[in-house]
Amino acid sequence: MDKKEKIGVYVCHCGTNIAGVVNVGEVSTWAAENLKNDGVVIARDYKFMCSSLGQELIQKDIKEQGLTRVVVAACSPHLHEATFRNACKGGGLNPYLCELVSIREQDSWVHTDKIAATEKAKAILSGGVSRVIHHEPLEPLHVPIHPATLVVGGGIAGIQAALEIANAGFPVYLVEREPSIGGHMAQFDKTFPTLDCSACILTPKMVDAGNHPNITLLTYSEVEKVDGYVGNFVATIRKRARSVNEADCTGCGICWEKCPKKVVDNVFEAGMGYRKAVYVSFPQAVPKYPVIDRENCTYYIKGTCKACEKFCPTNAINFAQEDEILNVQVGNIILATGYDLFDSRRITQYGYGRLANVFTSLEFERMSNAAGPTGGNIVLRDGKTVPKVVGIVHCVGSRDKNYNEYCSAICCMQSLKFAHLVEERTGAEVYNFYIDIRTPGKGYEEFYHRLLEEGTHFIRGKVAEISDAARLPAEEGKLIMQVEDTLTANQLRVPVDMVILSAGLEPRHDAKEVANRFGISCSADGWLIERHPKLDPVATVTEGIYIAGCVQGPKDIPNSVAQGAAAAARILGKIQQKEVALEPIRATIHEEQCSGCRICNNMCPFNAILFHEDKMVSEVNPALCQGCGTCVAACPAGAISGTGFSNEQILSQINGLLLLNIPKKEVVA
Amino acid sequence: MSKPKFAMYWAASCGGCEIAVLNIHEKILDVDAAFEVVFWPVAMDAKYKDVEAMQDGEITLCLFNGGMRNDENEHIAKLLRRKSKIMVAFGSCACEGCIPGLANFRPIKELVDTAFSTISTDNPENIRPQTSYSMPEGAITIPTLNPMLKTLDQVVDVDYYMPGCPPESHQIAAVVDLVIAALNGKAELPPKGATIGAGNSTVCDECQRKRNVKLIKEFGRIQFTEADPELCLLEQGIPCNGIATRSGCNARCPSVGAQCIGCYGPAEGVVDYGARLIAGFASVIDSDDPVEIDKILDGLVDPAGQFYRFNLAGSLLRASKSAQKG
Amino acid sequence: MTDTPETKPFEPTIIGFTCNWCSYRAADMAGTARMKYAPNVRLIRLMCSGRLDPTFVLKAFAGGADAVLISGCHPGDCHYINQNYKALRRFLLMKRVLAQMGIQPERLKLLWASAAEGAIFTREINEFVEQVRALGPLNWNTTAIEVHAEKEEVPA
Amino acid sequence: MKEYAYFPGCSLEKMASSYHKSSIETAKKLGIKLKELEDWNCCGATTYFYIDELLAYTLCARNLAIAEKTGLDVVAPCSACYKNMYFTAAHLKKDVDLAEHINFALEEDDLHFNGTVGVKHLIEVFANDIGPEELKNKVTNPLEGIRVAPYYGCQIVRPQKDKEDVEQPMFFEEMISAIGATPVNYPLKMRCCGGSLIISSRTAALGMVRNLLQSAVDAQATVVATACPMCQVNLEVYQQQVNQEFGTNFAVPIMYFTQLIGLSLEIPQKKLGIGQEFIAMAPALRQVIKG
Repeated sequence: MDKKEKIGVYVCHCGTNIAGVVNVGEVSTWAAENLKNDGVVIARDYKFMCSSLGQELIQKDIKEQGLTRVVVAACSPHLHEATFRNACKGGGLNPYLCELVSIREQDSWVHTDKIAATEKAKAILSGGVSRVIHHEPLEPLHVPIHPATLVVGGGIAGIQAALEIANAGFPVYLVEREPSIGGHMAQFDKTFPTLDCSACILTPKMVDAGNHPNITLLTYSEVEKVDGYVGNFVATIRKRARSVNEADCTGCGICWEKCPKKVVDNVFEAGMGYRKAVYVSFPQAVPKYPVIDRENCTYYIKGTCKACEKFCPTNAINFAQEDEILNVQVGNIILATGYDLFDSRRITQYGYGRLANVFTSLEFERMSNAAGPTGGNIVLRDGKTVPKVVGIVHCVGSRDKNYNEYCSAICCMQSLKFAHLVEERTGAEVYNFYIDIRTPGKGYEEFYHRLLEEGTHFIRGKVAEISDAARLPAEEGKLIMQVEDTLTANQLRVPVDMVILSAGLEPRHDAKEVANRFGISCSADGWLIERHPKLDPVATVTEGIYIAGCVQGPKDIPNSVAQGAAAAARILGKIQQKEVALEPIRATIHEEQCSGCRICNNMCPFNAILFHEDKMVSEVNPALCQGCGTCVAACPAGAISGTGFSNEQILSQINGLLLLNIPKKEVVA
Repeated sequence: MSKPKFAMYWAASCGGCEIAVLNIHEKILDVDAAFEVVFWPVAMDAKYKDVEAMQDGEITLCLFNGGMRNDENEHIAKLLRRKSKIMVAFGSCACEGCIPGLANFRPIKELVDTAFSTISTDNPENIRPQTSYSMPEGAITIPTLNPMLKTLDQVVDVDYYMPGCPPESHQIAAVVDLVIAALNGKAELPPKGATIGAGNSTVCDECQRKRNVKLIKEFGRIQFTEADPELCLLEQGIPCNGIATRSGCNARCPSVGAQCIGCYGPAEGVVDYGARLIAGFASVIDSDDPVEIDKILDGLVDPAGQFYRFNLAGSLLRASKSAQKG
Repeated sequence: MTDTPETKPFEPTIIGFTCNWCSYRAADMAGTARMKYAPNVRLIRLMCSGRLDPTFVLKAFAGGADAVLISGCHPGDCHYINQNYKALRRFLLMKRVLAQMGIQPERLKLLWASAAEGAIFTREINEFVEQVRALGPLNWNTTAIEVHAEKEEVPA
Repeated sequence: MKEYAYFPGCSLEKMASSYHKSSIETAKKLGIKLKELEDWNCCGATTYFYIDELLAYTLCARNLAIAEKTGLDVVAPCSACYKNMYFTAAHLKKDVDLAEHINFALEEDDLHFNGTVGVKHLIEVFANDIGPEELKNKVTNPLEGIRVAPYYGCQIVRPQKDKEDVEQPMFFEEMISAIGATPVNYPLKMRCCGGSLIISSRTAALGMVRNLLQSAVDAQATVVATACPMCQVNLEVYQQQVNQEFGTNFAVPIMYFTQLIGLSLEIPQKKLGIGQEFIAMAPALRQVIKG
């Protein structure tokens, strides 16, 4: 230190919250006497420091005593750090020269021994004083916000978000991996609990998104890279070659009519039906242009065919088309990449893939859809036999420590919907095997009651096994579901014709890579993490990146739509502000001390550290840096410093906490 | 006007520092031309009483090498401090303890036992040196060992630090030139407390090996590793201390295929050298699984020795718990 | 601090490092819920456990702390994606070095606590304090640290 | 050459001597050395754990301690021996108090259980250490056209060791494919053979055997392959009684998996203990084997 700082210390009573346990008067007197060497010129205690009178006290002292640093011993910085920083700012002191130490949450509220608590308060205060000496005046960083938004994922959540922003008059890039937007919702037949047709409510929104002048639709495309930071991201998007010139194509459908190659459709039809090598995902696809699946197209395999080209009335087929790489500049990003269905093959005892008449929920959705592979007829795998008894297993892959511990939220309602559809269309007897019935939603419980009245059987028990090993004549040719009815404590063997596995939802197989690409994180079970689980469910820890829909966790359609809209509203707010202020807690690499050893290069998950090959030094991009300080701690040369949490600050705080800053004689045992 | 006076002393050290001084070749003549050498036990005959008789501050430049192993070392350190204008902690021993400082890992008793009672010592009566012995002519004494080796600046105030085991001759020559120039008013000395004769960055700064983002699954020992001659050693799992060691030696060891062992000590502003290496080495481990991390760490056979080979006495902890007990 | 009269039970001094997002909030949570724990731990807030420089730990021990607590978000829950794993690697290496220096590795503890886990934070601190109490005072030779103050002054 | 401490267990001494012979011979041919434990004792079998848990654990711990002395992992061909030893090792590693208690007793014998020994079933060694690929390369007489029902029984995969599939494992099938035979898929491959119930509740046990045999016959199996002497006895020796009890006429040959592998490696039948069966080897199998 070149000049001696003048530090003001303020100890808060917080009514009796602190003063009831900690002798605050003793603490402030002690500080005035013992922390003189550190520059404490004034130490006061006051009833409520956060009150306007308390704040004025600080401001008055800054002006009259010429304080250069302020330490407040009160509650947690998470509660009032901003309050006291603003008070200092009001008094003409840089807000970052103020330190708030917690003697409430960390002391008076958690201890009962008054003497020990008072001593601890002294140590905590001493730590704060030692630390504040090394504080530096800081200014927040301001960055402008680009008005365009990137929405990744064209399911219902992404569509909703894109429409909200576009309707407000700002440009949106909507990127979808599949050839058409629509997502899982487009595959469903009916939506619970109202049983309205999924396509009927989704299609208008898809068309709106496709036609909106503010929305640039990029389907059959993926975001490969994201550079930049809030307000100023640059996304690199690969637009895969459709082999069809969009400008010429009218979507007439002649090409897929004429295409001789039939391919099992594992995506939209869940393996239950076929498409052609040139195809649109489904009749209502948006955009309406087909794609040629080059892996299966005869021309790409053998070099001949070109039936589509021959018959195309507008010469739109373009076999030589190449992938296009687009760079778009956006201010904010919404990730709405959705979920994968749990792979029921993993639960081998349920026999999916081994026993023909075990179906997954998505297969059933396609089967019950009038536009689906069976024309809406619910039949066994042979394509004709109508089942007489159907078993529906809930919680497949969910609420199970062997697979996923969480509840997938939608399976109960989905299973009830299936039960209703089976009964309605086939008159079959339906057994629901459940752990608990969870129907938290508007009209959901009523739907459950409706099912109970319709005569669906509900057996509370987790199915142990589904097998085709008959023991009794009545079991011959059936699937036997072995289960304990936990309400009657009876082991049951229920012979059925068809089993529907109500598979849970899982994070996308590449969720982790996607999270890394966008600089955000996944929870242990793989869903992307929101900034706050209750109060900030659509923002993430990375400024400018928002999440909506099932990418954040399992949820039903209404909740996905709500999140899409919420994320859009958050972004619209940011766009209106035109710029954003960032906390100035950042790492800096001192070039002359950096040896270019590259130890720090893999420390930053936000890709904020760049290595300059020419100068052989690394550099931190302050707009990308989130201020965690990991690189500061990692640098073997000590060449990186972190504002707000510098080595000097922390080492001094340790000194202070251990009372090493106090001349030895004065330490009272 | 008489020439400025020069002194050099060795406390607990090996003597390599004086050889390094002589290794500046004909430049030594400049030293002789510029200075009057008044005290340099390894090179000339001189008595402590001659120094004691000098005025305070009479010696212009004192290069002090060696750590504070016994009370004689401390006594001379204090004496030379009083008599010298510029006190330079010269070489790793004086700066940070160096190899003699490794004794701070074990209690002093073990040190003496090792010297006087191991199998290679012919000492059937298990005789130990006594610090004081009565002779007819009177009591004779030898110095008393300190329980822990200290660095020079833990005993006296030091003006400049010159690291290295030993300091590189080209750096010594440069420092000699600087001091002579300063005495002639042609240059300015750096601020007090500065490290001289070395760079501010680390060995990697001068190392010519190629480097990438480092992620390793295994630490190996150099004698069992066939190392790529072009590539960063640490990247190949060889525990090279260059990442944390002060630059100035032109990356001598890594450039000939040996790992840096850290003799130039910590880089500018670093509080604890070993801590930098703990952080640095931990950063290159490519695993998030505690079991696997531990397995990778097993490859570092003696981490404290690796990190504090030269720096133990100068580190935050200074000595192991058992050494503190004496 | 270290020369407590023998009549009193030994009260360890522990320096605890918390991350801003999880473990510091766990401590706040413990406070808000008025849970009680031993008053031996003095906390330092870092933005992330990844900020934990081994120097801090060595400094705390050298400065007279009997034990050091490092805490952060649970693996996979790090606010900064995965920086707590970097703290984990340092922690595992630091334990080895401390053991060689004669500091029992049990004096360095790593605790994962989420913002909601005030109860776990409380319980773990109490257990840790008891564990360190059983180990006894570390009594690091602090006089060695203060040599600077005692050494001879340079002639003016 | 991989080496294991071999724990034959009492069944293999007498009743299942053909399993013993075929295990040693096939393992040797496949490059695995089985070194019999010195002075081993009973594993406690299926019942002892329900009678005196402490003594049962001690019995197994003694065998494990002997194995530990050799520095080798221990392998057992009998599923019950395997399960008891594996279970004991896992349990004692968790319950250190019990381990200390037991070690106190083992001290009498100059033994100590440290928990370092690994426990494997013989079929695990064949499936993992050798693996289907290597096995396939070593087969000189592929058992083509032979339909084999792999009978896992209830103990091999329990308790779950790692992440392996305990509900529908496939390693037995892969091994059968590797020796050129065709594994059949039948739903009861993991079901209990009746075990020691055959003594206490004969009818129930015979019913279980009947179901198993029926399931294998429905799947058109030529032979059922077993990996446990208890399974072998129940399926083979009691087949006649099943026929009497239920009026069936099963004549399903039951063989140890080691015997089938041995045949595919052209080990002489005598060395594999073939010729002592209650139910004669299937003619189809007799046709494809040489030697």
